Amino acid sequence: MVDLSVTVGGVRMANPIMPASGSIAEGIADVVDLGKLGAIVLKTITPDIRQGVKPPRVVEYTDATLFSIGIPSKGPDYLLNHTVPFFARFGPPVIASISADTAEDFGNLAKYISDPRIAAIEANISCPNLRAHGRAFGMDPVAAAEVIKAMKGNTHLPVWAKLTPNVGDIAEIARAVEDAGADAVVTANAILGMAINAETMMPRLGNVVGGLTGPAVKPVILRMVNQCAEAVKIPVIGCGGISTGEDIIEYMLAGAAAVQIGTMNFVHTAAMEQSIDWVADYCTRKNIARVAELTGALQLPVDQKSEQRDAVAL
Amino acid sequence: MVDLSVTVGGVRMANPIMPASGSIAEGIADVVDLGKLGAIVLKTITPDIRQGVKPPRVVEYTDATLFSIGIPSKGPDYLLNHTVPFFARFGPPVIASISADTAEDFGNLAKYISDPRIAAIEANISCPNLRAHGRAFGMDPVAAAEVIKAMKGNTHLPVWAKLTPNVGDIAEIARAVEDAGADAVVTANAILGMAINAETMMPRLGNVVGGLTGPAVKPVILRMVNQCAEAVKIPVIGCGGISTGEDIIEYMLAGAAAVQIGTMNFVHTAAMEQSIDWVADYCTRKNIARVAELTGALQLPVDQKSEQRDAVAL
Amino acid sequence: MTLTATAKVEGPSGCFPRAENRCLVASNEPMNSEYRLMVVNAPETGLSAYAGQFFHLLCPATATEQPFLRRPMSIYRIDRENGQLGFLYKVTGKGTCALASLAPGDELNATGPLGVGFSIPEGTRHVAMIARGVGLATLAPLARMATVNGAKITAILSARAPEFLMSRDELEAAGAAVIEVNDVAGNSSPQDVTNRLRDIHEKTPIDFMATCGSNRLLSLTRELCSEWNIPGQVAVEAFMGCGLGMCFACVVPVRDAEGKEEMKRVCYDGPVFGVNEVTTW
Amino acid sequence: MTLTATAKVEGPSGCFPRAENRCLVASNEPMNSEYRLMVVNAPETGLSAYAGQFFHLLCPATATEQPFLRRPMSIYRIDRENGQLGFLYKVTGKGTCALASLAPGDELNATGPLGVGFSIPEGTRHVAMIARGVGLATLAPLARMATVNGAKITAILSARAPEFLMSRDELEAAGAAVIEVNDVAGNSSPQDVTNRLRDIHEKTPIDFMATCGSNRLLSLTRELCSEWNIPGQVAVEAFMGCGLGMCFACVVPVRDAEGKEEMKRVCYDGPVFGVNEVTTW
Ligand SMILES: Cc1cc2nc3c(=O)[nH]c(=O)nc-3n(C[C@H](O)[C@H](O)[C@H](O)COP(=O)(O)OP(=O)(O)OC[C@H]3O[C@@H](n4cnc5c(N)ncnc54)[C@H](O)[C@@H]3O)c2cc1C
Ligand SMILES: Cc1cc2nc3c(=O)[nH]c(=O)nc-3n(C[C@H](O)[C@H](O)[C@H](O)COP(=O)(O)OP(=O)(O)OC[C@H]3O[C@@H](n4cnc5c(N)ncnc54)[C@H](O)[C@@H]3O)c2cc1C
Ligand SMILES: Cc1cc2nc3c(=O)[nH]c(=O)nc-3n(C[C@H](O)[C@H](O)[C@H](O)COP(=O)(O)O)c2cc1C
Ligand SMILES: Cc1cc2nc3c(=O)[nH]c(=O)nc-3n(C[C@H](O)[C@H](O)[C@H](O)COP(=O)(O)O)c2cc1C
Ligand code: FES
Ligand code: FES
Repeated sequence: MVDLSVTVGGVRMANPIMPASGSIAEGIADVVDLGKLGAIVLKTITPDIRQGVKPPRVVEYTDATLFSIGIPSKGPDYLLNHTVPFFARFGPPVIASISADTAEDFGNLAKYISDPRIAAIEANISCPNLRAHGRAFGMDPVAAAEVIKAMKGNTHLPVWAKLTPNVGDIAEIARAVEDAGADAVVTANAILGMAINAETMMPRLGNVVGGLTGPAVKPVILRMVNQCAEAVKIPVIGCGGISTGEDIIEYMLAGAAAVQIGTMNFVHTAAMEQSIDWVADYCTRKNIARVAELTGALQLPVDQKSEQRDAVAL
Repeated sequence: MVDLSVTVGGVRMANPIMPASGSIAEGIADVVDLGKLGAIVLKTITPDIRQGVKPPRVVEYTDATLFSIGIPSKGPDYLLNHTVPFFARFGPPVIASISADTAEDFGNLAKYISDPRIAAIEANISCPNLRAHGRAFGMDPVAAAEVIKAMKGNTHLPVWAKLTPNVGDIAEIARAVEDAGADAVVTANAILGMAINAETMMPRLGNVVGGLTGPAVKPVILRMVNQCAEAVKIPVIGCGGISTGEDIIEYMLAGAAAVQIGTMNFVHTAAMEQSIDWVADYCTRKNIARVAELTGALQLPVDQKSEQRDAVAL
Repeated sequence: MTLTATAKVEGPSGCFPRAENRCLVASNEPMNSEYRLMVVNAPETGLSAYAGQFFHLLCPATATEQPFLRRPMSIYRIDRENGQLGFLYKVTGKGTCALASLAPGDELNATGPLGVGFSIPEGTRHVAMIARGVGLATLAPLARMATVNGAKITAILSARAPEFLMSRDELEAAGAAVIEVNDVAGNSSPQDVTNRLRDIHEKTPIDFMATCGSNRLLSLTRELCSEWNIPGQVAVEAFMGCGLGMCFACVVPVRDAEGKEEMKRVCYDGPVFGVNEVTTW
Repeated sequence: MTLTATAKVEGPSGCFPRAENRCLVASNEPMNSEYRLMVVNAPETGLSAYAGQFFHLLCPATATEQPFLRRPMSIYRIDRENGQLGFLYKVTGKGTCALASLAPGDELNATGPLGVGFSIPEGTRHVAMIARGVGLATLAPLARMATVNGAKITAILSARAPEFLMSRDELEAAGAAVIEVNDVAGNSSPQDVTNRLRDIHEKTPIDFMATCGSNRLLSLTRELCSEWNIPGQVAVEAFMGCGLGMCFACVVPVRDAEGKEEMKRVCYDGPVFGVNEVTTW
């Protein structure tokens, strides 16, 4: 029997597979046995109640999607009174995700929702920082660290920092949040993109820009996971473009301690369950006793180590 | 008759369509009528002679590729004695592309190849800056500006700055190179990515990381073209993920004055010629007299202007 | 009390009322130049569907189309005896072209049944449904739902031209009185349809209305419902990501009794809403 | 002087010696459990191919595979009389599975002819070719090239087992003397093949050798060529991006006469190289 369990950023999980924030809601329980997951990550909430951005909210590509939702939120009371109890009964640890307009608000919200039924809080720092003209907190190491510090000062729960991939040097941000006390980094949120309809000469999304997610982003995020894992000692949770068990192995080899699956839940509700089985089979086949051994186990031929790794040379 | 001509960064072209650097070589002349192109952009050369990185050099995805070539280069003499004469005879302006390890070397190389048969020089600033631990020049506004200044001080030819997309704020880099005197920006080079083979537990590329290119990157680069076009007054040349005439229209609406097609030349040698025709037909159908009118002609519904544009809010 | 979710009455009793149903295509034939009817053999969970619900269909990759997301399709026919489901669809773009390529014996992966469908209030005696275009596919199973509940049903079918009218047989077999109108005949304007309905209402009072597929039909339904003070429902369409209430892509503004607007998910809170809840769509 | 590029002699005289040829599949049948032969009707440019050149094939999207890049395939049969080209391919992964799905009448988009093929030195009297696996596909047209040039040809075909041996008829029709060896019979080891070749050379001196498809066969060819002081060529494989010499993905280290190594493009400088030029591949 393969030991699939992992302990990531203060949270013990039966296996390293969980949904990405915003990729599941109550409806999935009608189809999927949530009890099998490593953890259940909830959609981001904000302190206030929000309706989100104007539709259309999704554009489709060959193997990617561009969503712009705008974090509709029913606020922290709804989270504690409805969402958490709904998901807590399935067994796996429940991870809340929060976002706010300022670092202090992140701290206050973390405090407000610190509840024994929540195993960790993910900080969605890809969202706009009101003090920096709407640039994401996660684009600036100082702002990112401030958010984590504000949260760590206000809660005893583990804090995971969910990074934005829309940066030049993601390792720098990972180090900044590690120094600020983050218990894990989640690499990463969606890549900022845009879609235009040539016929109407208008944007395809109500919000003009949105987040690119799905299989097409895998090579980019896999590289970022590897960069983060080389930069920090806290666990890295891979997120972006994962759809199969094979993808999960790739992320773990690159340095991820666990993974999150997002968009693929929309297409195949069975994706998470099937990939847990695939990973178990892979370990059996490869004679790997504990899945955790895979983390960072990528084999680099000796002469590859010195080559150009931080720039594209085509 | 639609007027397809454009003048971009000091170069007048019969139409806004050219190959991306490194996507054609002598062999394409056996298949394609190069005389029809807006311009002919050559592969990047370096001052020294280089063999490039270890194979394997390509990984394939559903609609993208991850290449890592390492800029094999036969140096400036070969360029002037063989490559330029070979391509100059087809008619369209020939654009050279250069890269070097330091800003001064960029300047020296620009001087060395300043030749009347060359219409402009593209600075490939996505390559590693030896003085910054191999981080690309294009990831840092100061380093990027230094390259352009060194080149502008050494040549009378127009200089195009080819930006790297591996940055948080591409508009900042575009402004820096504009201030340094660049005549146009090319947005953008390839997105840094990585591929792992789960079975062998090894990287799929000899160089471990490579550049993601092809249709899948379109939403990301289109967004960056739009950000650059809003930030600078010099023309923006769109490059990344373009495969059809419809894509070209989208890039022009987003703010591009011209475009470059890369990976698609590997799959369909006819891609550039066919897209010129498509663009002409589109303009006829839409009653657009001059293709240049399309640049930046994106229609934004009034209430969309104020929404979140610089961060992903999902 | 209202009679809703037939699924809860007749559906399977397991804990997973919805599933990725692996169906087998029984037939997939053109109905006219634009529409096709696909009939599939479906597992138990799929057969628990009721009128107004939909399935989220995985469209196969073909040489020319590779749709990534699923496509929502209303359930058009629920044939529990033969274990079959039917989808009536318009061949529009990528996804529906790909669906059209399916041949008998091929697999169709259909997640569902999804959403909240129609609920005919208990005691309803006479249902009037008004459908146009794709809306027909959505409303058709309502006829049987009404009949089962002991209500009479009148169906007004509207189309651009007579050749695009479908489903008269399907509806009549389900016990509906069918009236066809079309733009070519010039009897399909909102005014004409309203007049027809008034006549019908005069003879046999209508106490519930349902519509789908046209903003103009929604307006006239809303007006008649408020005039006659009866409930009415409409099935709404929206671009979907997940179909399961998870992505919030499919939202429409929905107004509560006090007029307060909230964005609601068509796939999860709908696709059927009260005619007064929906503002624009 | 060497006789190279048949294309330059027989090919079309237009300025575009290579093209995206839109071919029509005539047949696409399995040869054994692993290999298929696809015969296509090809336009003039395609037919100018000669031995050792290849085409870059656009593999169609299917329900399960969507190959993005083209796949290189050697030209196995050039039938100018009937305007046909043949490809012998092993069904390996995505691209070749997709090729296997093509049916007679379907279009095959084949860019080519590409690369530099074999060149038999003028005055050659006896060509020996040694092929294994996929290498067979590459070497087969060499037999006719040799015959046309008045040379005798001996072909040694090697395989895992007798059932994987192919093309005896094709080669004999082109005038080759065919010898089959296989691992099951135990007569395919490099030592056995070397001995066979020595015997043949004894009787009818071999003055040109060609090989493809196995590193071990390359080694023995290289050794015999140097022992007998005759030229030898090998067709090399590499992962390809463009097939036209543009992307530099397909490079292999190639050694010149002074032993200096340079990365050369298999698709443009090759795929055929001198046996002493190629180091490893
Ligand atoms: C609840 C519901 C039930 C439906 N029932 C039926 C039915 O029974 N019969 C029928 O013919 N059609 C029905 N539709 C509409 C059908 O889903 C669309 O026609 C179909 O998605 C178009 O896909 P396409 O790829 O062929 O078209 P394309 O235009 O190529 O689609 C491109 C994109 O737009 C989206 N899209 C386009 N039109 C719609 C639409 N109207 N609704 C949602 N997404 C859309 C697609 O998902 C896709 O992402 C229903 C829609 C909904 C929401
Ligand atoms: C010049 C040349 C001539 C060839 N001639 C023949 C022939 O006549 N018959 C035949 O059966 N095969 C031939 N091959 C090999 C054939 O191209 C590969 O088997 C084929 O590309 C495998 O593709 P796939 O998608 O089926 O396999 P996959 O393994 O799924 O391919 C995955 C990736 O690897 C690449 N790849 C895998 N193997 C090879 C390979 N050996 N060479 C190049 N790229 C590869 C593919 O391009 C693709 O990007 C030739 C190769 C070259 C370079
Ligand atoms: C519709 C949608 C909603 C999302 N909502 C959130 C969210 O609320 N908070 C968050 O941190 N990330 C959110 N994300 C990002 C995902 O959690 C994930 O980072 C991203 O989708 C990349 O993973 P994927 O490629 O597996 O989808 C959302 C993504 C999508 C597609
Ligand atoms: C094989 C390959 C080689 C490339 N070589 C260069 C190069 O030498 N210089 C350069 O500036 N960009 C180079 N690029 C990047 C392209 O010019 C282009 O920016 C990128 O491919 C994105 O465009 P695309 O999606 O149309 O391919 C190369 C890209 C590829 C795929
Ligand atoms: S389609 Fe995802 S919430 Fe409705
Ligand atoms: S495959 Fe592109 S250079 Fe050979």
